[in-house]
Amino acid sequence: MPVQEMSYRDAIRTCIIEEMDRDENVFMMGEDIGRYQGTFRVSQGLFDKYGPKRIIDTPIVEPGIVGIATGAAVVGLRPIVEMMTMSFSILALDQIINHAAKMLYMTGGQAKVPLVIRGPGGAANQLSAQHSHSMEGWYAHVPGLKVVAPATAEDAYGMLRTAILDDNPVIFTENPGLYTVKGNVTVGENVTVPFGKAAIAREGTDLTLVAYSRMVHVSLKAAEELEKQGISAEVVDVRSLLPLDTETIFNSVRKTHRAVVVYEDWKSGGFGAEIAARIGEECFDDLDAPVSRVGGLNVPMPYTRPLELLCIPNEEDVLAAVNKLR
Amino acid sequence: MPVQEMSYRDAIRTCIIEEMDRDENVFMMGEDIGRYQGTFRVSQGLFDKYGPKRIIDTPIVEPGIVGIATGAAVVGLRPIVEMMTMSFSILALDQIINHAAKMLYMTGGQAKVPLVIRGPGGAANQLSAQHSHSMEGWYAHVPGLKVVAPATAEDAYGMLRTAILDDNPVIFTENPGLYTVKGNVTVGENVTVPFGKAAIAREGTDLTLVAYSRMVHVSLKAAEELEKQGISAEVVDVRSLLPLDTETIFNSVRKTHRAVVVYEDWKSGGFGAEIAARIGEECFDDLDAPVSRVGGLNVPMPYTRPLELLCIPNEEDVLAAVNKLR
Amino acid sequence: MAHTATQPIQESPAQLELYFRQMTQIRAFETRCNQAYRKGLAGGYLHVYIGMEATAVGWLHAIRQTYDYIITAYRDHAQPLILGSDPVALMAEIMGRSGGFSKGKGGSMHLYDIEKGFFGGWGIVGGHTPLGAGLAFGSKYKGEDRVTLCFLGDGASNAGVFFESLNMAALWDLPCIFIIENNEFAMGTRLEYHAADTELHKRGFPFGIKHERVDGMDVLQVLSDARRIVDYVRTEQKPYVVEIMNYRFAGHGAADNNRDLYRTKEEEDANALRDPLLRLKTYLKEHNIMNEEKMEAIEEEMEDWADGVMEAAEASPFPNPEEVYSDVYTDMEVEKGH
Amino acid sequence: MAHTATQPIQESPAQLELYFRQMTQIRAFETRCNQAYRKGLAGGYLHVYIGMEATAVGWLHAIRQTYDYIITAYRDHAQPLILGSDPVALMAEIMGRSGGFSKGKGGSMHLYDIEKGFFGGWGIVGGHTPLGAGLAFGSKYKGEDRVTLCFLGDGASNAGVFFESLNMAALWDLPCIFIIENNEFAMGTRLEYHAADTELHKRGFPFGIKHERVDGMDVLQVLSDARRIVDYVRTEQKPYVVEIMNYRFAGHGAADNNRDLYRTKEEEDANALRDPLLRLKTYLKEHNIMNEEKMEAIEEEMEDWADGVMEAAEASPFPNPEEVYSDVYTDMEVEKGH
Ligand SMILES: Cc1ncc(C[n+]2csc(CCOP(=O)(O)OP(=O)(O)O)c2C)c(N)n1
Ligand SMILES: Cc1ncc(C[n+]2csc(CCOP(=O)(O)OP(=O)(O)O)c2C)c(N)n1
Ligand SMILES: [Mg+2]
Ligand SMILES: [Mg+2]
Repeated sequence: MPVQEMSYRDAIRTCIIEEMDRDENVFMMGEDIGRYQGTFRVSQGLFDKYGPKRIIDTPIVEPGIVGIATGAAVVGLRPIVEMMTMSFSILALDQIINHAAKMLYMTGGQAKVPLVIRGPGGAANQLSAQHSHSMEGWYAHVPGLKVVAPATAEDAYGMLRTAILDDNPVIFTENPGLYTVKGNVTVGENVTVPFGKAAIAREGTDLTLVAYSRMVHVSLKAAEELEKQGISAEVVDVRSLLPLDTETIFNSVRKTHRAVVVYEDWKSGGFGAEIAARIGEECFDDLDAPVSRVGGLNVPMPYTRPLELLCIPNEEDVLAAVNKLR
Repeated sequence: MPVQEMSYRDAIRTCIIEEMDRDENVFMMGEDIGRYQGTFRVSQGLFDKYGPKRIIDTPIVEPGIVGIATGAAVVGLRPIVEMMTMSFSILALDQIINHAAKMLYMTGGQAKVPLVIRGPGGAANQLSAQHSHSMEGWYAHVPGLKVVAPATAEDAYGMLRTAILDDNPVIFTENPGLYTVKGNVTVGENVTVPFGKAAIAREGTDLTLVAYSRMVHVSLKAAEELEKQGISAEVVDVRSLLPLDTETIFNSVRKTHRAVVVYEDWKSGGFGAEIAARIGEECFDDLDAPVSRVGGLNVPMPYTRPLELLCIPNEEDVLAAVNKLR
Repeated sequence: MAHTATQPIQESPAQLELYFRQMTQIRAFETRCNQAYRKGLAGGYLHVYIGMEATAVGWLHAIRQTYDYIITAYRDHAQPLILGSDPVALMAEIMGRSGGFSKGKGGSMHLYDIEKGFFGGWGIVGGHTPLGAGLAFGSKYKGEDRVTLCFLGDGASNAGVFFESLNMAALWDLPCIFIIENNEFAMGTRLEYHAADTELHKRGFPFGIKHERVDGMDVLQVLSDARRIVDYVRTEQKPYVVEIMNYRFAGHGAADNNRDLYRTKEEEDANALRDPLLRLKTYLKEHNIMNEEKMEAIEEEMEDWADGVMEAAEASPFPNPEEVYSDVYTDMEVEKGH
Repeated sequence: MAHTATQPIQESPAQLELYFRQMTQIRAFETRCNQAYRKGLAGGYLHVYIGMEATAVGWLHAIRQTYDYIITAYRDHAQPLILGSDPVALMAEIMGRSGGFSKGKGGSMHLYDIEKGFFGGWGIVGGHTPLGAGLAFGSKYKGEDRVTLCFLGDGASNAGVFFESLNMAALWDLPCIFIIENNEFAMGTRLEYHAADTELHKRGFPFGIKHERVDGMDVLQVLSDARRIVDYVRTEQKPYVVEIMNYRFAGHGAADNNRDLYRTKEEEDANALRDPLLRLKTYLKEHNIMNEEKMEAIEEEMEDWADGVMEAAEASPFPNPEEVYSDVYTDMEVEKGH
């Protein structure tokens, strides 16, 4: 199968095109995704290719969009809803959680909802308090949803296919900082990356950094720096928050005896707490130090760049946490 | 000051009446709270006493209600919004989080939002998947909000006053199972229970049960049972999730060396994870066993009573968790 | 208020009997539901359709049953009964039994018979309205000529997401009929306290959607209006907003015993005269289609039928504990335990 | 489209000059904002008001400034300028400096001058509309006769919460004027692709709210309409829906360089002829109120003024790191660190 170098953004688009070509029931809807080619250009060219029936520009009504997509999914379509940013999915939480996520259960298995909700999640660049949310931790709390946050172009490509083929609602979150990240993507109709499998982004022996999405790259940079200090850090890329591959995480921690969980969301109550709590519960006897967490500052995201940069965890913050472990 | 025996429900109503008498800017709005006297009868009698200007029956539009209350709060009123159930506050999350909670920050301190959002939170009795949410964990994740979950009539009375007097948006969650619970309430205009202070609901030496809201009572019952088995359990009533009184929790764990966190919300990603993660981080050397958690089953709430009962943690579940610690 | 029928109504005696049987059946079923609730055989929130029977019966006889789609809120017992869904499975669901349509996990508010095109059964007021638009979107996308009936309450017609749905339904010409059942109350809040203009059909206006208020108490009038509108929507493939005037004879839900908090005995008595069953009976008598005895016999038959349904449902066991974990995902186990 | 003024307009030359000065001032300020963005002095999302100046100037001269309340979305630079908010503090905010109204934490989309009755500056499309109703609720509750102006975009007028707000505003007679600024685009989506009926003022109809479409390009017409409506709302203490037709000359935001994706050069040129500044200039000339030289002098003055504002704002330092933690609560520290 052909391997192509492409950006995270192009990997997503490539997968969408292949799936839309394969299955007529796959379509996309969202704000400014068609004629405007998408705010982050993920859908560039798709409107020209597929026309307004399958690439649907919507009004700015996240609850309504998700609700319509859910209804369409129940009768056999496979909608991909683009959230202009995942921050706006806050408005659609009732539709996502109370309707899409619970339908299978409430119907006792009668109605499935093959729905993908995707878009950029997390802080971009000075978008201020209302546009910089990390929502994935909340979604990963909700039974009935699957939640993934790929960090590489390869995973974005393969996990999006898994998402589109999935008969359950999937939240697919893309950190805006990742769109230009390149990777060698094996392209092909059968190429999928499964949910519920974490990846070892880097092997190491002295401690484990657990991260997902853009924080994987932050952790990898921190690991490089640690290597210079003679510390061998393993980086676990969680990839899939729900289902969560605890075994890969635990195995790493059992090997390294130390863990730092890194996430961009507000530290308190973020999904990193869940990961940390699980490590604490299951690896108690293996731990040589407390499970540490590096998360976003517990403040609404400020606009001004110097303060914004303070809020988002970076390599220094990871290093500081690692240093405290010793 | 007079001490009166009263129910949790009456404690809330008594405090509302006293505050509405004291300050004309305090008013209440919500669905069916006026003429219908409130679904859970918390507002019984208030419409007759204060009339439609201050006890406002609203349409069934949670986002709009919270938004209007927030606007009113900014210009000096002190709204108490009743959510018919906290489950419905999912619809208002954008208003609560993006508007009420962040306004102070986004205005750089110019605009404060003295707003109380209160109502029954958690499972009642066979209300099914859409009406049985525990929302407090999500709210406790949001900087700018204060989040409390009193377990007793006394605390409900005193913390509601603190909430009404607070210049920040407060989420005040009342488990429906608590409304009939009685307590001896010291009544008086100056009686408040501060936020950010946990309470020792029961002293013990062998392990710590950390809980809030109705789970405090479940934990207390479990503690009684444990006592029969010769185990002395301390029960920490968290009361206030944000701010969180970690010191009281840590001090207890440092004394008992064992902790079980008990909460009704879906176990995975619930606020119990945050509490457990913190204990794991800060009490690492004091722990003789992993921090354990007892949470709700990770499924949408089923309607049928036998399954519903399986989902909500009870004494047996706490005892089972304690037994596993040994 | 009532729209005048455009054509004389020509129902065969057999059809007329069917409507009478179904309305009687619904009332008997709903009466049993309330009893089941009082006996503790059903729990949670349970909302009956008593007084509103003509609405569902009329509308559901205007569509192609099991081909067209139907969705509604939590007041959802009548529609599947009319569609011919297994009544024991409905009652079993209401009682939380394994024989229910959702194995007891849904309950009264969440009935579904997807095979028959009945999509529930939803508890968030207004929340199902975009799903209704979505069903219509789905059938249209696939090139089918189905029509979707999306029922909602007067209270629900204030919900923001309903307006969002209307706009998109009109923008994309979705064949969805939004039927606002104006029973004059949203729980304990009277129409005029929750809606600034009480003519709720006007909600279609800003989106260029055809809209009208019709009577919901005369099943023949309902049928006539419904047929006309369904025809239009099926042919034109465009949405429609209907406000249908009926009245909730019972309390909001089985737990609502305080009707005096929001309406008087006199008002209830006056509305009792509008009873759709009474009205149909008068019609049947006056037109010599059915005599008193026959009607009584049918009523008795339905009472017996409902008793039988109750009994059979009660015989269905509660679901096994393991069921709590099934149906969260189509293909994946959930993590177990507390 | 344009409502005909009910009275002849009688503005004094001084007033007319003020409108001209303010419109010129806004344009100069907004041009600097776009420059600041391109230079990297401002970031994030930044949306200018170029082409829409007559709307804000007209409306804000129809109210009692600093007494009445104003709220809008993220396209929010013009209103505080007209109210006389410190322009350096506005620009400093846009540049993220400590001298900004929110110490740099809000940015271009989140400007506030609460003392002057300007309540922002909100980024969630439609999300601020219930806040607007709430401001009106607040003043009415306290027995004041304030009026609230709640501006929103054509795109925002589809948001569910807006309809919820309209219903409650009508139900409770809130003195709030919802001003839908129809600039024909929601970002890159043209009006007819997002609104089923493009006459957006009709959104007031289902709630019995007075509603009309007015012109937004002729500041004198705007003033006349605005005065009439403000008077009505202040006296009657009732809401109003106004759709005001203008045009966004610039891209959606400073980052939008792809206007050709959603409109043609010809369309832009045609609309350039509607330029509110051009129109006012023609009026001033034709009525011999101001000659070309005077106008040019004012324009130059404003250019210099805007340069000065830029410079002064740039001199304001970035906030101290500790500021990141302040203003989360009025009375409480937040937990620090990662
Ligand atoms: C979002 C939301 N808010 C509140 C409720 C509680 N509630 C259930 S039914 C109801 C009244 C709805 O009235 P209406 O839409 O007229 O329907 P009816 O019961 O009359 O059929 C309310 C307030 C809810 N289920 N969902
Ligand atoms: C809830 C939400 N969804 C999407 C966006 C992204 N967004 C910002 S502005 C905008 C267009 C709004 O258009 P309109 O209301 O007409 O205002 P205008 O920009 O023309 O002034 C969009 C889609 C947002 N900010 N909030
Ligand atoms: Mg009703
Ligand atoms: Mg616009």
